[in-house]
Amino acid sequence: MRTRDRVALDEWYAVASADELGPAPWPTRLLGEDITLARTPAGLAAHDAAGAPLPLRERYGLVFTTLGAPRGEIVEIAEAVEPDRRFVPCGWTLLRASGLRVVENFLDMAHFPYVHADILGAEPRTEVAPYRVEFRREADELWARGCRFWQPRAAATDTTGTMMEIDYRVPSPFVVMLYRVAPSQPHRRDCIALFIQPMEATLCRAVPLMWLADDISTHTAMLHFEQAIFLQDRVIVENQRPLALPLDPRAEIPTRADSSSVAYRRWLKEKGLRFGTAEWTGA
Amino acid sequence: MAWTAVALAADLGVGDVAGTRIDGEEIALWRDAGGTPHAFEDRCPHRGMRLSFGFARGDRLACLYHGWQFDGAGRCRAIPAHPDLSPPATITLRRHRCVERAGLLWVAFAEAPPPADAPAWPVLSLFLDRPATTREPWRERIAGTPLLLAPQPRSPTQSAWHVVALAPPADAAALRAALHARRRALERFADEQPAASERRHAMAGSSHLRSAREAG
Amino acid sequence: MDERAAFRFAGRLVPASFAAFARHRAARLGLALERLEVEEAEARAVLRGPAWLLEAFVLALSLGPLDCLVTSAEREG
Amino acid sequence: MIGTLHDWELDDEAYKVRLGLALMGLAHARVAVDVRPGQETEAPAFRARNLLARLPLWEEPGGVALRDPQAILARLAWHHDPARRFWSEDPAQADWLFFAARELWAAREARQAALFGGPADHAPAARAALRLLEEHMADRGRDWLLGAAPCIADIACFPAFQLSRDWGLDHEEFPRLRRWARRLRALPGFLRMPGVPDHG
Repeated sequence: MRTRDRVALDEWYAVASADELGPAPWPTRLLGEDITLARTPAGLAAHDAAGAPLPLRERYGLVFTTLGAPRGEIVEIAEAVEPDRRFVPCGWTLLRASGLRVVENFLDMAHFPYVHADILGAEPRTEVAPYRVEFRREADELWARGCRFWQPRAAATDTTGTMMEIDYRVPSPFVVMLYRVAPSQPHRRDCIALFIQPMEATLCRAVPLMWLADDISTHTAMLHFEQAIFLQDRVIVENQRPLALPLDPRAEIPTRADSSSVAYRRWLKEKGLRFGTAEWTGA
Repeated sequence: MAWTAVALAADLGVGDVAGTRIDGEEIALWRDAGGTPHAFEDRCPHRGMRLSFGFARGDRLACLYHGWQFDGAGRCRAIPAHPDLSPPATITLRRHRCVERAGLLWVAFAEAPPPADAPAWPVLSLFLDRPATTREPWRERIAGTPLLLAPQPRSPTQSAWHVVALAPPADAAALRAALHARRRALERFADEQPAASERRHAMAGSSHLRSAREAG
Repeated sequence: MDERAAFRFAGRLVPASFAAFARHRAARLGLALERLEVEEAEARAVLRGPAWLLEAFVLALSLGPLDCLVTSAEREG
Repeated sequence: MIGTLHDWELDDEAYKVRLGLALMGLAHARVAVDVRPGQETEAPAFRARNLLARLPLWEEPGGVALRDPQAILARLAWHHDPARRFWSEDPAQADWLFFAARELWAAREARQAALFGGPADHAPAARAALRLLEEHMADRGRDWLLGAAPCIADIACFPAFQLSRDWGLDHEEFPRLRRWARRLRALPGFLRMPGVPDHG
């Protein structure tokens, strides 16, 4: 059943890759409701469970829709129009987890030496240096700036290790991005975005898209690097208790390294979002 | 019965970490470098990750997510994101009582006199897709061998029997075959009950697989 | 190395639940809660303990219990 | 360089071969294949080399090309590893290789569906097969599938168990498999993949 959470409804969601849609009806699920997409001679079309047409947008090779009335637009990604960027869409993966847990995990650095051992982090260099959290009220975005972490192999091109500098950006509750110094072109920043399709409160699909400054790696090397990282994260978010994201901090113990996690939950709480939180009661 | 058997002692080696459940309560079992078994709430107090996915480091259990380390008393001893700081004694997790008796590992949520000890030879654990019908261990002679069978209610629909021999088994192969046959017979019987929901629960994660199917 | 710090929280607070959470969190982190005053629009707390745990305290309180919305959490001294 | 493995780090079938190569310490080349989202295994160029349109694919300079991971493991263990350390003389090795290929295929299907969506629910069949494997290990009372030493049957059966949490099956019910998997992870040269930690 479609959620009644107005805040969740009034957002745009990526629900498919544009190139996987054909004339055959393509069923999927969004916020508890069955929806169907198709590419007809007249163009893309979608309808909800009751047969009512849904609005559609195509961007970044993805198809977006909404079950509500979004006030905002789909996030603008400046790197997407830079002609020399390597664009790497990484494919969709299902996760038996709240999409909010997936966003929170993407924002997290302290797990690198354990979950992505010898790739994005390694013992004993486990320290998370202080970073800045910014609520950008005008754009209604959340940022974590000036993040630094020691990474033994930050990207497909990296073989020596580096003190990586990262900025994180959360443009909407189910979209999260990062900008990091491109290991093979240190004057530029790679851009990685994760679009999440919340299907149920604790079931989602997600697709990472990358716009990289990398003249060296093959497309498949960049793709496989990110896919392996994402699967390592999937093990975590499918096994947190509760599966949904608690907005109440009583059951957990955040420390300074968790500032972005706390800020994200605070931002969701302020918005009044409930779908996918531990406090969500099902309506 | 305040104590519940959760494993054969021989099935949890030094440095092993394993998940189990008593009445649906998730528990992380692990054995430290000194050989002492421990039972923790299967949830890291930091960000809720299941500790049964973690790893033992000497006399501590480390969480897979951020490497937080807990000693046998359940006290947090290291937070790797802040390597120079020492966690206060107040950061602890929920720990259950855990003892090794009669070749079995036992867990209790409340204070109770420990279960009786006896010389025992490990046989096997049987995992059943049916509820536990008793919480009391019982003795039985199967294939000529005197046995102690200790039930574990795991969930409303699943249980386990942890079986040890109280004398060296006369015919170990026949004994195991008889136990497996017993399990199959019991599950067949359970299948004849109007228990579609039971089988659904029996397969952890099947609901998300169904939803996945709907996702196309 | 313990220090003493005063914090001010502003927002829409339910005094009873905010105070209960503050006490709970101070105990969890092993901090001495020397003073706590909670009203509907702001709260003040004075604590003693290691700096990084004071920081963890203010972080948890900046999210607050579910029925409170904290808009700012600052150290005053 | 004895051959080339067409590979994807996330593929559990290709992982059997990767793991075998690593444990036997055999130098080889790798070609990374964009299975998702690129669907390169469906493309004519790949199909011409493997009619089944899936990974793994193993090619040797002399023209040998194999596509079944069990068949590739047998080739590596018998033909390429001079010491034949992972080849068992026990005829049951073949039985367990077929078990990995047939009974445990359901685990691969269950994982694919859990990761990427899919039409069939293979989880019950996969669990049933893993319960049989647990029963075998409990009855055997030994360290490895066929006795005192690991062989390619152990390698072939390992991913289905180790990766079962990817499709929602915990390891709670499989104490003997858990210990067996830990022994396997401790072998020199062991290679992890996402979902397979090498610690503990």
